[in-house]
Amino acid sequence: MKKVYLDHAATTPLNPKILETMLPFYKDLFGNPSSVHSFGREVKKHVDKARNQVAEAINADYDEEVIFTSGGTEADNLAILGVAAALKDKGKHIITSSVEHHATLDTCDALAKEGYKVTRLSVDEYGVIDLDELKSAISEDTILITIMHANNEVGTIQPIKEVVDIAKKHNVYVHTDAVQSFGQIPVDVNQLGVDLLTISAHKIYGPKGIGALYVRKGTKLKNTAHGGGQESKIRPGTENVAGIVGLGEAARLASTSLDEIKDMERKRDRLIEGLLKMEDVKLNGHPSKRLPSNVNVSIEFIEGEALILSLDMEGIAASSGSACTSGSLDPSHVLMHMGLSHQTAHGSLRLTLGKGNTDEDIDYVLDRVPKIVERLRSMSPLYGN
Amino acid sequence: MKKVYLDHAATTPLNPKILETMLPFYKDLFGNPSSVHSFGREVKKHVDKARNQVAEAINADYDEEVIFTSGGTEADNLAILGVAAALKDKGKHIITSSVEHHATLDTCDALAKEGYKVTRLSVDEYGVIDLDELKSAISEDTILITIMHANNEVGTIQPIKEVVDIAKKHNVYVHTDAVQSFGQIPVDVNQLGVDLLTISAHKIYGPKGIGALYVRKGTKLKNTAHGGGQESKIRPGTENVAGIVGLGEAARLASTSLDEIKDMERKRDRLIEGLLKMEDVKLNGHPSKRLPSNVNVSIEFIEGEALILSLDMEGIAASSGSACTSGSLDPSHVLMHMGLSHQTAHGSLRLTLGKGNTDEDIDYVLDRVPKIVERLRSMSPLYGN
Amino acid sequence: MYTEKVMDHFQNPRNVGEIKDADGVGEVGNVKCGDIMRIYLKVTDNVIKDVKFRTFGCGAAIATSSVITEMAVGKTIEEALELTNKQVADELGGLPPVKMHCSNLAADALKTAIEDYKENNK
Ligand SMILES: Cc1ncc(COP(=O)(O)O)c(C=O)c1O
Ligand SMILES: Cc1ncc(COP(=O)(O)O)c(C=O)c1O
Ligand code: FES
Ligand code: FES
Repeated sequence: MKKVYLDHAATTPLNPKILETMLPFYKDLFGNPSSVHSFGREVKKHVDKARNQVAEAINADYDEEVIFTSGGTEADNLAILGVAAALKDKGKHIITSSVEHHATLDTCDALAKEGYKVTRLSVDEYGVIDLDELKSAISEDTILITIMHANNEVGTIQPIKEVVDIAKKHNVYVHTDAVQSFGQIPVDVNQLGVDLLTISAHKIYGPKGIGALYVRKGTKLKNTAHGGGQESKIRPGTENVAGIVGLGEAARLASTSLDEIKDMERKRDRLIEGLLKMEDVKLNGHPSKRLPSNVNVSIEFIEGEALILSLDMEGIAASSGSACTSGSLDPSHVLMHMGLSHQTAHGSLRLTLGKGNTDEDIDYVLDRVPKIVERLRSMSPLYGN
Repeated sequence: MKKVYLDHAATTPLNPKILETMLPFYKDLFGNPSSVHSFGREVKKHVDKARNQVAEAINADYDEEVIFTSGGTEADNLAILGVAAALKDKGKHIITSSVEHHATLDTCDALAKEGYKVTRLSVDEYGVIDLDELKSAISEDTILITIMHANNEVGTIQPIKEVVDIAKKHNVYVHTDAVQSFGQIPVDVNQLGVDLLTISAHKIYGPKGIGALYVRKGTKLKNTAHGGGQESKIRPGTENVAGIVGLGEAARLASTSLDEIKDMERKRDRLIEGLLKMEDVKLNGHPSKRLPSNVNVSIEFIEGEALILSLDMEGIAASSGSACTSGSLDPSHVLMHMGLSHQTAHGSLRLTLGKGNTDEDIDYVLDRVPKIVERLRSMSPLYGN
Repeated sequence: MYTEKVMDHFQNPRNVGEIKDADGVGEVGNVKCGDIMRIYLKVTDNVIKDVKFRTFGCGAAIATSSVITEMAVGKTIEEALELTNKQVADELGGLPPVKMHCSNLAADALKTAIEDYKENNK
């Protein structure tokens, strides 16, 4: 059966070139980078090199501003909990948005339970935050603003530079989750001006279970885990060396291949156009301030999981805003906050393109989706007559 | 040059058979285990299988009692911080020992700063805790006892079963860090009776950056990170799938190869005997309650790092209790708590055997160490005349 | 971790040993990591003619001891007293940050030996 993977926002295949750079660390170069002897020192060099690769890819001034973590989730946790702990005597107010990834939202919720005040900025129908709302939310007590660079469900790009401009006037740190944007749109910590920034390897054709937090020099951040002296004592534990090397290479490749993105945008627009030809289908997210990989549509009268399973039977890997499957039965908080009805939010389809997708893939999807939708609608009590 | 790796307590080489099981997850099986589609479902099966392999290896009753983490450090942190947070209304007293790994010690210290009371049990000259001291330390307020199964520096094995017997009478949880013992001596959660237990893959010929915390069913444990629903919501973040599969296989192999251990013990004893032939050399740790891999001696009048570097130039990878190199300049807290003088603690040499070490390796080491020791002693102002 | 020059001085330390009829001997110890460094001087016409050392310490401690003996030989007492810790570290191409205090030891040991020489020749 034809297989078309269109769920790159969930995870990307590992680039074989990246695997190649990792393999030596599963073979001869197995030393512990903290060891004094040559087995360790040799490996340490490669960890340092990977740190440099990541630093260069995001245009950080110092390699040491890059702290490796076990992924985007841990990096988000570290940024938020670490700043909250470091600045708890300065203030206890954190500003975030209502459409963040759960790694951010749930971490903020946890702080709220501990007595922090959390403001969740609302978004407009396209999923964009309101800068005026941000301005009036900032108070003396605000210590951190954490707003994602681009949304994982609808691909909407937030005005982070403008957020930073506002924050700077009040001396408030800004963290951005760039897990989805990195490798697709320019991610430059100095251009954006952020103090902390999260990336994750497995969204940029690197391995799973490794990510990094950029921490601008001088930023006050308390470690959230305790132990050895690794990662400037901010993130102890024996390093996932192969993963780190893979992230380094992935970051290097991500930052130098923004060209391919144009072609991805063209394919994305073909997909959107094709899907919108169906009746009662609406694009979710911003028409232009949007990740080149992201397609998200609401298809009325059907439910997301049923659609995903049907597509899967045709070899098409997609996902849905519907969180039916991930433990919670609530529809996507992102779509709901963008003003969609409960029912419409339930019927969303997210297709996220990757470097490997061809025009034939698009043709195939545009052939199958309408048939499946028709079949599901014909079963739906909400549809027709 | 001949290379003899004798630092297996720092990290082990990856078993090529284990790498073999990991590779598919860096190739075709790249899906996100949380995804609904077949790319994800297929991978999920292997994560479940690995969980089962680990559960069986430590004789856990339920697969779900195994929570994957990014390593031993994170598992120790999760156990201690997670129980502390879950039981903070019950009590705020934690008992540990003075010779724990920094992942445990520093986590307890962090809790102490937050108002928890921490008792650090002393150890005798062999590094063994005193059960009577434990008994009198337990109070109404005690919520957790965390004592390592075997020590990473001197290899001393603690009486965990007896600790559990005492703890049970007071309804107190017991966590043990089995990072060093697993794969060398039997680690059976039911025989030991512990509620929580830490393992790490890279000490048992698996990959770096992956570990697990065993959490007995019903044990109250709060998540310390926040985000997606992975790992029963205790440990969110996209899974390090290849790492998890590698840990599963490593655990399976570790638990079925306790036979080779006898031969390792023989080589260990050859090493110890040979080293003790030098003047002013003393064995650290317990003579019999000792890991089969561990040799730790104090060599008077010389300093550990100088010895390690000199051995390295002969191709021998070893380590020292001296922490000169790892950011702190204090001598090993383990050796100091065992009653060694500052100076003697500084001159310790740890050699830890692995499955690949041969009798020729032992011969080589026993030939080189005395020569190097003689050279360094001849430079030492403490030696001779 | 260590520069090539540090490793060279560690592996082939210059001027190890004692001077039996030394004109000055200085010993310093670092409480923190427990190293001990002893320096012996031979001085003729106010110029350091020979220096020897013995050190209990890590790679950096041995390398700094070794290099300072090279730096001191041929210098007048006054010149030698001006040797700084930073110069010692620079001479070795730098030291890891946590090891910087080891270079303090070498300059201190030399100074103590010179003080001893001055005391003996009052
Ligand atoms: C925006 C965003 N943040 C954070 C994460 C979490 O990253 P990781 O999967 O590496 O834990 C993801 C991906 O799941 C994401 O899309
Ligand atoms: C006893 C002990 N506990 C915990 C750890 C930490 O495990 P990891 O290196 O996987 O973070 C180690 C190894 O460094 C160890 O020896
Ligand atoms: S429709 Fe079944 S769980 Fe949502
Ligand atoms: S001897 Fe300990 S740091 Fe140099």
